[in-house]
Amino acid sequence: MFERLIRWSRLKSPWILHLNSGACNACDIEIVAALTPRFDLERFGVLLKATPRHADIIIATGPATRQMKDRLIRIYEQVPEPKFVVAVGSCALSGDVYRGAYNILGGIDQVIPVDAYIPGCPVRPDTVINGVYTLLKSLEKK
Amino acid sequence: MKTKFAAFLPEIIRHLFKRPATVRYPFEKLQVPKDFRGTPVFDSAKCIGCMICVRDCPAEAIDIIRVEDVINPDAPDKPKKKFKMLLHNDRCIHCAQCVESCPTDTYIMNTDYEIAVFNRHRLKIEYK
Amino acid sequence: MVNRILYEKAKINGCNMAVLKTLLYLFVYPGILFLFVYSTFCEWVDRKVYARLQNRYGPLHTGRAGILQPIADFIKLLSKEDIVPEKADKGMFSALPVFGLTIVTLVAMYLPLWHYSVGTVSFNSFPGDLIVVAYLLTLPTLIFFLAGWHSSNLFSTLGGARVLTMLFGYEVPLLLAVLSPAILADSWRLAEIANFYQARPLLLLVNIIGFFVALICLQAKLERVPFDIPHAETEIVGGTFTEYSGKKLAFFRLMADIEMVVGSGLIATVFMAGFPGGLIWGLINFIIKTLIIIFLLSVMRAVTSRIRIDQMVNFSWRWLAPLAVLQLLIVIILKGILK
Amino acid sequence: MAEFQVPIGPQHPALKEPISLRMTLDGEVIKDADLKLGYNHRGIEKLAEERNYIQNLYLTERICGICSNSHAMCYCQGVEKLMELEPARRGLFIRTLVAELERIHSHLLWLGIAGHEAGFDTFFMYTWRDREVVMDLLEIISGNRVHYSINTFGGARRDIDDLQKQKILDGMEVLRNRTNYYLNIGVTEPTFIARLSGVGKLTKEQAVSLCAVGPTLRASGVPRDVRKDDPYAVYAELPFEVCTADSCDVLGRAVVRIKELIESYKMCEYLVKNLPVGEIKVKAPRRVKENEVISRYEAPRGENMHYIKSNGTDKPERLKVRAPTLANYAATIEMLKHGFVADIPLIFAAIDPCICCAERSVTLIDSKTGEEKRMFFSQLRKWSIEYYTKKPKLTGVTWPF
Amino acid sequence: MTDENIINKIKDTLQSKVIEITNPAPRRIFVKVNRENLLETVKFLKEQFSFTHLSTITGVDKGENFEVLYHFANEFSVVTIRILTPRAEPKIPSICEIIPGAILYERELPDMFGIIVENIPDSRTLLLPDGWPQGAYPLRKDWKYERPPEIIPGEE
Repeated sequence: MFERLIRWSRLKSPWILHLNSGACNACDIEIVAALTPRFDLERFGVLLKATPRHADIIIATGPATRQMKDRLIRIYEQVPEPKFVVAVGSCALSGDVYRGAYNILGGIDQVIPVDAYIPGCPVRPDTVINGVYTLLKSLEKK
Repeated sequence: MKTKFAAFLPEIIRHLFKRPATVRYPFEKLQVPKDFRGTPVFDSAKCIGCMICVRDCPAEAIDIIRVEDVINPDAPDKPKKKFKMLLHNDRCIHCAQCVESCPTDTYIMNTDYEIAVFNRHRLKIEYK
Repeated sequence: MVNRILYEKAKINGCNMAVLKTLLYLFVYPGILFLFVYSTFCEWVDRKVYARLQNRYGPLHTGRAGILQPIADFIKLLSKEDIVPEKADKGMFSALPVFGLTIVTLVAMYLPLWHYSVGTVSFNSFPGDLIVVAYLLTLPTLIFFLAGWHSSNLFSTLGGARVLTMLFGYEVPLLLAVLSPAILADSWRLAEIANFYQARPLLLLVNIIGFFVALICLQAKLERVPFDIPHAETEIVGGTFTEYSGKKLAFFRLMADIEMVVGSGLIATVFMAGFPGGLIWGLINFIIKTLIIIFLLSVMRAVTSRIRIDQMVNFSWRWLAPLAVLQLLIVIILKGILK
Repeated sequence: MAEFQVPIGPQHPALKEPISLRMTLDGEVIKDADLKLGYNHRGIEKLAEERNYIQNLYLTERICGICSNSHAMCYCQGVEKLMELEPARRGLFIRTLVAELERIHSHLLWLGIAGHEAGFDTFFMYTWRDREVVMDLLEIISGNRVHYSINTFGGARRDIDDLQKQKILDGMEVLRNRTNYYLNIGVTEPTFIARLSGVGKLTKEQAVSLCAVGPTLRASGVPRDVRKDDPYAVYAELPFEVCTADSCDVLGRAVVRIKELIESYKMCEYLVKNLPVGEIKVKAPRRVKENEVISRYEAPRGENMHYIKSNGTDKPERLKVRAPTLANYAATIEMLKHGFVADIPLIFAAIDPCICCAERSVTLIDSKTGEEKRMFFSQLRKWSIEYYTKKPKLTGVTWPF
Repeated sequence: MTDENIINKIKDTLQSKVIEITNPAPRRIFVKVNRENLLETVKFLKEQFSFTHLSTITGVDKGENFEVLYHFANEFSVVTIRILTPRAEPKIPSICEIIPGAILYERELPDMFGIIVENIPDSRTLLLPDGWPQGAYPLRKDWKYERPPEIIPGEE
């Protein structure tokens, strides 16, 4: 009973932290667009939080750049448990067009563990909603 | 410039009685335009293995692999070359350059865009 | 009704029941349970109105029309990992949210929610409780400052500094604005002020300037746009709460919500003639009046942009304080005429 | 009063992209600013040397997500010059149309971000809602919301039919009404004005000497615009004016952008109504003779410059990209000085930073910073106590009622 | 003011200091000078034609030499000053005194090519991530980057 209540609350109130590590900005603006009136992620209780301490889900965009690696890990550690990482956009998945550039390490999953992948270049706001929604749905079943 | 206190007030109050601009997204699918660039789809019957798509793909998303040849019923001595394509959808940038580069119209773009997964291996699509 | 019966019984049974009554006061109505439910409801109203003003839906899928959203947030935060930063002062860091919650709940006790008339007042009403409420309402601000201070994070510290700087700005106008109806009513007791205006509703119009001054000051006290300077997220990340997470953050959010209820309750008591009509009608009155104020606060949040700290202090001293003094003058002159 | 440093970034809510700003503060007043980039540096210029011309078209497009067409079109024009190719006229019109639509989307986005940085979320929500109109138009034209990929060597990749034309005209009408509303009413909101005016001063002389570009330069009263000075595509025959403002502050930059929006609507309508008939593209060769070219383009943020050197193969010898944001950094540091902490995001946003553009290969630190001064927490506490005993600083900013 | 005007004036004033001057396209002028005459040319351009806007500085690896191009722009045209500096001794003078905005672009050269900019106001390493190996200059043609293998987490 108590467990179910907690799980329900977690599903209904996912607060996100947006983390950019060398993305081209397209996914970032599309994530912000997902919060604006047309898509309005707040319907699902999603709030965009400024500090990692308040967040539940890290939405990571962009390939992990060399300079950003340590910061990525630090920010990941600052988020209190339970935490999830969603890689958004093709570059966060694999490095995309920047594959083979000397200053990137590949996708986000080369640095921190990733729970869900949302491909797209850039990701459409509705795909972001869909991705977060499927992540939450799958957690519900567990 | 003259300033008015709470200049936005009339507009904002008007919106209180207006239907929000929000779409009912996850419950009702959105319409995408007909030539939306979704995921590339490969037709192995048309592929001649020229590899132009592999060379032009900006994201190394396409692998064309030669599989065993099939017997051509018209000319049994010349087996028809057969290729399969491995699409790394985690790398694909959906630019549709492969559609444009291909000399034999092997590729078309579908309109799928909701392809979120939990395992990156799932994004590898094999077209035979 | 249960309370009512218990109250009657308590009268008969004497002091044993008085203890029970006090416990009910503290924990059920108007204590923690009621405040928890009502403040989360108010947060939902605020978020929903704010979203609708922005042409969005706001919370929608948590309970009916998202009404359970603040509760879901609260429970989720309770269940999250609780991190105390290494550098922070651990005792203070952990104690502050509880202190804050206690203080705002205490203030709620003084609101004349339960007063049928001046004759039958509740256990905690006494002459001069207006001053106590005004004083206690200053403490949450101090708690925010200390919270920022003891996080020993640069952004928190900066946020804490801004909290105090802002306090200098709005506290005096707020006090002046709240005092003028009291002067007209010739009492420092919330219940008596409310009663005075219930008898003479037309006199409420006299305090209209004070009402708006108090409303703006309340917005500043609650640290909402345009006065959300202490936790302006685009400037100093989370401000005072940057380092807080889990349970402590949940308590702080609850505290801010209760503060909103209490603040609007105070304004409703002083400027809108309190909550007459006994237990049930008093409750309905309370809900309607506070919701009106919360709606006004939400609209204010939607139509303005954040101002800078210097502009805020400037604004308070140049406009709010003189307006509050003007209100005071009007009241004093009117009182002379009435006599 | 002692000074202390506040690091902003690399992960900071005001900046959607990683950048590290180190502010030396005196109370709430910024004494000095120091920028450290490199968090977004990916090494695109090296990568471009390993890719062929067609792949580079998509790579340049992904230098930046907001001005994606700018880089791709700038690169595309350069390569066409190298190939000695005359692009199809209809293709040029479509390209220019997409470029102007992109300017509209970028400026609307900027207006919203400025509102958001100033804590005016309602304004942010409204402009972004209106921006969806132009996003839809771009999507029906190109098939993607952000990376349009409309450019190809020799013209445009996709054609426009009559239905799309009508949709564009309708969309422009809606947007024009909204923009006029923002120009007439939106910018009279006093709290908003109070936040924007007088912030981030950059005089005409400073702007010129620090090589600022785009709306940042034009808001300082310098009418410099590549579209007029060095017309490319079909800009030579388009009716438009270069918008300037003389207030030299963030408000001026906002006004310049709103005026440019109205000019862009005019241009889009002209382009749609006068779209010539014919092919949309001509065939392009794969290999390019040895040569070098400079291509300029007026991106929404300012002048965009590509230097391309070819060596006779199907890969470029060198591709140098100068994004407008980089040109504006020096000016930004100048603007930040003597501002308030509260103004950092606004000033920084006022140049419409696109860090990903600027950082495809460069990192920068302000030269004037001198040695760093750090404070321990105890000192900070002491400083803060001192700070409260004094009255908060008031500057000449008045409450504009 | 047309391209010919500018070209003629440059030729008249600088005379033999100009090695080569070309005009491959309208509004594009390439002026080749010696490394020693760079400052003089920049100053001349700034004073005579108000070429105060330095668009960017490009470095190109040409094997034996590094080519450095200074792109100046004004309302009329783009003038590019081209200088060569030998690979063995890559040194160029800083133009920051004349054009303060050049500092950003001059930063790029030492990091990307290992070109030493003399008299640069701030010579801190600025490009590239912390802990980048010494002597690795990404944009030199002889520098190659080995891509590390990619490990995809999770089971197939």
